[in-house]
Amino acid sequence: MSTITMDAPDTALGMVEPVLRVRDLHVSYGSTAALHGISLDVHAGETVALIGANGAGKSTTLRAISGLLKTRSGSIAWNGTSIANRPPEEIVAAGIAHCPEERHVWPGMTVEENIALGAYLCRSKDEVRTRMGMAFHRFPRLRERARQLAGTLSGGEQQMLAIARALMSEPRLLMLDEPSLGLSPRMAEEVFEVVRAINAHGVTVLLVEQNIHNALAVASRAYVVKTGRIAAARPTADLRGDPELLKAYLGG
Amino acid sequence: MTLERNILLALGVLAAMLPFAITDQYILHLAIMAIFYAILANSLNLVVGYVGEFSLGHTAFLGTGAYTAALLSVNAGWPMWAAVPAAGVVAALFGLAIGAITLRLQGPYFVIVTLSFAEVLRIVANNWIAVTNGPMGLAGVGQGGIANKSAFLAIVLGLAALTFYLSYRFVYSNAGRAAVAVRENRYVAQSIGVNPFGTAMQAFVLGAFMAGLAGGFYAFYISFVGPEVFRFAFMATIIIMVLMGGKGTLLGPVVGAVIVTLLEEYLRELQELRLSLFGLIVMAIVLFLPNGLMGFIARRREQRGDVPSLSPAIEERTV
Amino acid sequence: QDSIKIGLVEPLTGSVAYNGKSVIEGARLAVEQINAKGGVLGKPVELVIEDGQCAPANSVNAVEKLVQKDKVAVLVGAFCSSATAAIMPVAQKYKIPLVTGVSSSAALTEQNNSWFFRAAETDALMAKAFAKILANDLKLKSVAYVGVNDDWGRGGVEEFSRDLSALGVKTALTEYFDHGTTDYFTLLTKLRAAKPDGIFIAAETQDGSILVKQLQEMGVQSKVFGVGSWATADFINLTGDAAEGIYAAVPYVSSVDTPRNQEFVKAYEAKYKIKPGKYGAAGYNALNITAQAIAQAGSTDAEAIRTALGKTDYKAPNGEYRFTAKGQAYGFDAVLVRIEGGTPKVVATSPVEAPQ
Amino acid sequence: MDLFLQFLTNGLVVGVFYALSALGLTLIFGLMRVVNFAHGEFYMMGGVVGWFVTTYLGLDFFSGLVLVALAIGGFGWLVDRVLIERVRGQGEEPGILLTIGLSIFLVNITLLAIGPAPLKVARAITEGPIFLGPVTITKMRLLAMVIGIALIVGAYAVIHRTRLGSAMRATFQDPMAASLAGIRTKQVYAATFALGCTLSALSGMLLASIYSAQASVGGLVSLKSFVVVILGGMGSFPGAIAGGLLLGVAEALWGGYVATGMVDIIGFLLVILILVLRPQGLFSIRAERA
Amino acid sequence: MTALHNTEPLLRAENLTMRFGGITAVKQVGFAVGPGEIVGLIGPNGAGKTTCFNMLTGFYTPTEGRVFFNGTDITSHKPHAIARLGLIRSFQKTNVMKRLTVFENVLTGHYMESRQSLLATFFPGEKVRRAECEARASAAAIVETMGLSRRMNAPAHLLSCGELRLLEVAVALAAKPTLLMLDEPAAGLNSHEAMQFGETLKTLVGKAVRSLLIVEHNMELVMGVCDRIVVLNFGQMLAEGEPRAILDNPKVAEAYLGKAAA
Ligand SMILES: Nc1ncnc2c1ncn2[C@@H]1O[C@H](COP(=O)(O)OP(=O)(O)OP(=O)(O)O)[C@@H](O)[C@H]1O
Ligand SMILES: Nc1ncnc2c1ncn2[C@@H]1O[C@H](COP(=O)(O)OP(=O)(O)OP(=O)(O)O)[C@@H](O)[C@H]1O
Ligand SMILES: CC(C)C[C@H](N)C(=O)O
Ligand SMILES: [Mg+2]
Ligand SMILES: [Mg+2]
Repeated sequence: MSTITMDAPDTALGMVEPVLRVRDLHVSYGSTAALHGISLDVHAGETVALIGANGAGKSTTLRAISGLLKTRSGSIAWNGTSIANRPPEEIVAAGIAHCPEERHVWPGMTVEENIALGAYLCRSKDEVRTRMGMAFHRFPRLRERARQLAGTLSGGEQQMLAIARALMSEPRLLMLDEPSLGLSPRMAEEVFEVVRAINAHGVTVLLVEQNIHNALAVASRAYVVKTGRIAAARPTADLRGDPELLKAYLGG
Repeated sequence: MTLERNILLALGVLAAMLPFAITDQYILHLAIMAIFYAILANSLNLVVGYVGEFSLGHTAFLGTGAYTAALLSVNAGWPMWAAVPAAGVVAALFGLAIGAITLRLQGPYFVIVTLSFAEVLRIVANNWIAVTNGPMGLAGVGQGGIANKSAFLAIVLGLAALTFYLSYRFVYSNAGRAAVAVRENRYVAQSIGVNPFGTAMQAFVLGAFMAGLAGGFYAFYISFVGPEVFRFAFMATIIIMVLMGGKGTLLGPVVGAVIVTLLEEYLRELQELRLSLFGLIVMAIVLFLPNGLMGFIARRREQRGDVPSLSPAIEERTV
Repeated sequence: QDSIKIGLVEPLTGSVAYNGKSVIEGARLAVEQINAKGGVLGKPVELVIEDGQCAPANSVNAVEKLVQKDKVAVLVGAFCSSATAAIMPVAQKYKIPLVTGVSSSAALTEQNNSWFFRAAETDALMAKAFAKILANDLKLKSVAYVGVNDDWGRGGVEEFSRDLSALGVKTALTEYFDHGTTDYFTLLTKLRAAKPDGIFIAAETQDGSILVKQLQEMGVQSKVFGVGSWATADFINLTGDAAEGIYAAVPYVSSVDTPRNQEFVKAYEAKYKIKPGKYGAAGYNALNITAQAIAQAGSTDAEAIRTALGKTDYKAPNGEYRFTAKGQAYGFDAVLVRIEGGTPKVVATSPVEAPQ
Repeated sequence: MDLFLQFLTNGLVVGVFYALSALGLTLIFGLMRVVNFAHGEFYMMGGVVGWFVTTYLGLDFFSGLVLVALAIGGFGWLVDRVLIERVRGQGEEPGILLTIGLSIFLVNITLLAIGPAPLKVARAITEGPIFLGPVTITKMRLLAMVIGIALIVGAYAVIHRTRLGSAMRATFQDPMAASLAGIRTKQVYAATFALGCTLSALSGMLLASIYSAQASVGGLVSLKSFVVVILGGMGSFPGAIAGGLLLGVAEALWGGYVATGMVDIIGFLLVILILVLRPQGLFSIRAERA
Repeated sequence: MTALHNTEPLLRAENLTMRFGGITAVKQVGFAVGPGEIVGLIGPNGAGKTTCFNMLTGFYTPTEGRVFFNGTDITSHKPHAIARLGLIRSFQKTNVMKRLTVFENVLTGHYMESRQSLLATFFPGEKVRRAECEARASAAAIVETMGLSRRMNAPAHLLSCGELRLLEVAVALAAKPTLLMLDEPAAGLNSHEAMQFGETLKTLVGKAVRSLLIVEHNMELVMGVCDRIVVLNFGQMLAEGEPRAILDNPKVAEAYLGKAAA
């Protein structure tokens, strides 16, 4: 397990060493570059949003952090240790969970099995059982469908399952890629409630979200990604108050 | 599209000069076998490359074609020009019947059920002694007919021209696009009005017809047909040709057929080591040219045009 | 040209490769001995071996290459009758003599192919040679026939059952099995229920040894006799004590006690550390017959060799080989052996007569 | 009636053997979705290595079995890491071509090394028939059946009752999600492939001691194993057992009451018939929707 | 007859019910889409919207109920047969032909327009050639409309999630639908892009397509484009009406919208 480097007293954000520090990240798919030098910081206990147009590179950034993609250059540090190009298994073990775009549930396994496997690295059966109870408590719909094969769930149900599964590893950094995708407005709200609650328990959250209202409501700071670069970094309050600015960032 | 057509045309012209250029009977024989295999590989490619389902039972059509031609020749004295088209037609009918059952299945189930059909036919050919002469096979096909290698080369070239014309037209037609749509995504295909079953059937029957023609030719050229035309070993050779050359292109199977025919022949020098080495080469091709030779070339062209490809790590399985 | 090339097409891979290898061993030994004596026509003999896999197409490919590229004077092969049937027209087309030491389907010599010579027994000839001895000495009233489901197995079963029936032996059962079958219990259940006195089996080493072992496991007591490469060390080793007491009708067995055979066995054993079996002898004989014919012909002219082959008089370890007008060999001895104490004991010898 | 009982017994015994020889393929083809044409060759190597260690190293049958399991398991691990790994996620075809090449290579290199002769593997126990009423069976077959059933149950337990088993299924269904859950997918692939090879080799040695070992037995084993796996439904262990028993019994009855000459046709006819009626095999379920 | 034809809705579903084993996913749902209408189908997750789509387009056979399109009973027709009548849909889970380029994807979408006899396949004449040219021109135009021209020749697997959603709509449009059914087309588009997309949709109706049936959770979009909205809950009809009325419906707010509506 990684070491907890600091529990510094609440000072101004800029003063404290961030838990996640990304510097000048370059990533490409085959020979086309997708990220041209992304730099961002996430501090302990924060909720940070990545926003931007279609194809800007938000998902790619998350994939690079969680180890799904190899980086070309640049650094990713987690609590001061470099995690760039480590395999995803190790990064999960270090406390970073990534709930990927497009759900990716295991279609041939039941809802229950999917959730239980989210806590694959947790070896205590009792602990897994408590966490599962928690998951079912958060998403009662899933409890109803505990024995259904995940592949036959509705789109939104799969999305809930994917989120519930990511929470099962009890990460210290939770990365959510479009968590509200396919959720009804009410369900989306509930999910953001969950995010807030988790955040209140000290879990750091890095969020990619298309529903800007929700994103800005839950996050304290936002990075705007534009064609593989960070175009701006703002407290969300600024953006909330300036729709024109937002439009300029999101227009693509 | 036009590039592929032009290369094929050029190859055809080159091949058409072969009967005049080559006098060495051995090389002539190799050329005939290579072209025969090219027809066969092309016909399998229509199913594997364009319908996207992996048929392991293609020898069913090669075999029915060969047996049809052999029976017509031996029992009824049909000449080659009549027996070979008949072989194609009978094989196409078998294609229709087998396709009606197998094309309802997908993936591994399709793979094994097509294989099953070929095996059933093999076992029938091996045991229905009254008609097929069982394991003894049918000897003396086309006796008294053509015996000259140059003539056989001309005929096989004619067949190749016909079958490649048909495939070319099919592949670059609306029907061919529909087949690709089924291969790439069954759901999308259906939602734009493609009947997956009907489209697959077209390609399947066309492939069967062409394999039947090849089988008919084979019967006359080798002048012997036995149950082993249905065997998996034959199938494996054709698969290697298609995949080595690159499936889903018209040129790939031709390249594959020529390379494998020559490889098998020239590895003879190595005696016992021959097949071990052949196996190693097959593996090496998969490892170093995963999309076959044509895929490799296409990728090189792509890279120059800077169109990247999906990294396998996050490629999605189309469920 | 400084050597005389003989092309040999045999299965080196695939399910009968085991037997094909034996043919090649015999052939290699023959060539070695010939060359040690100065070769033929003053030149050494060179074997060009190709893998025909017992498949017609591959065998034809191999022959094309042997004829066109290597320019061999004579062809030997191609083991399985179906493969031989496929290469016969090729040999005829190129006017190259073709000698087989193995392929036993009667149909081959009925095709009016004057370039083809069979230096081997046919099932019919074996049956004729031994039917009477079997019926009388083993006192068989009824026999169950079991054969591998190919041309050779079917031929053996048909010929033996015809000749034995003519002698008044009842047919209790006829069954075939596919090459490579491993479990014979179902077949043997039927066989046991038919209660025959004797069981005739046409099978090669692998199938035959498993079948005989399972006969014992099923507790079947009937007398067993068969054709195939049974009287070999490998067969007996694989079969173990289940081989005890079974009979085999073979064109050759290493335990025949003639000086010529003992010499052959000694040479073979020295070279390969194993006693020759039926197929080893077949390869040895086919090569010697061929070489002798070339020497007789005085040249590598195909016509001359063919004529010389027709006049063959070759003294083999197992008797003398001559050919009929159709190219069928006769005059050599076939033997009936019984396996006792792990070695084949000769029970009867019978010269193979020319078919009428 | 007695005949029927004996046929049935024969069929059941052979059926367990079929299930056993298909077991490795259920893992590799059924679960991992590698259309493994070299399956029969791993089975064959089990027999051949078994012959080698019992004849030349003088081991007894059971120590030999353990050694064979380790050796072929290790070999399978290497094959996965060095070969299969490289074509993973590229669809069925590269795997098919790769394993066809591997199978050609393995058969022929074995032919080169030990020749084409059938080989005798030492038996675990002395042979002898047992008579159960009207039915005859042999001790060795009983033992093989017991070992076979134990292996099948064991494999089932590993897949459905252990953490490794869940990790396997997750990895094959969605490797990306699996690695995000902390599963070391490369290891899981290799372990599964190795386990499949081990099972193939174990059945190869076990059955070689009843029949015989030979370099060229692989093709038929592959073919029948594919039939068994498909009959039962991809990746289903109860399915593999049912498929094996079905095939064994059908062949025995057909051989018994019709003719033994073309029993091999039964398996293929069964595949065609069952897939026409149930396109996903006997025991498999679909988890796919539009 | 002609008069009736005008009042007859384009699509009519009656009493649709779908059961999977013990689960009743849809229960006795009936609604209609008239010519020229844009209808929204909304409801909580798992309410049965996608299942309805699947029944309407032949991917599922309803356990009970009937579907009429343009006056014909299409219940339990094959999907492709229904598509050929002009009822085209997209999927909730992204479905495109990944290895083909954007242009090829859309070109393939023109399948029905370019269908030809077997004879014409092997011996194409002038007519086939002209049809091919037209299809290509149309494909290029559609790519343009959906704002994907930048990606025209990129293989689909290179697209990001949001671009893929647009491509799906483009392929559906290429099939020249009479009634276009879209299942969450804007999922993955950001708020701004979604609104742009809504504008595009509105321009389509009456020109490229006759009517539109759309499932979507983005309320801004739904309220902005729909003429009428049908709400499902637990597989059953909960409400039906004008967007405003739906927004104000307390049952809908409770089941679906949550606090946002309050
Ligand atoms: N698997 C892939 N292979 C190749 N290129 C890709 C792949 N996935 C994404 N890209 C490319 O990388 C760039 C960034 O994509 P990414 O998925 O990170 O965008 P995004 O910001 O998440 O967009 P969206 O909001 O649409 O999900 C895009 O231009 C896209 O075309
Ligand atoms: N094949 C199936 N087997 C079992 N249950 C199924 C199957 N298909 C759908 N269901 C169930 O039916 C219900 C309706 O699913 P449907 O996909 O229609 O929902 P939806 O309204 O589209 O929801 P969402 O907004 O989340 O996409 C869900 O609860 C789902 O779990
Ligand atoms: C192995 C055997 C089947 C060969 C047989 N003697 C034949 O003529 O074909
Ligand atoms: Mg994204
Ligand atoms: Mg839905």
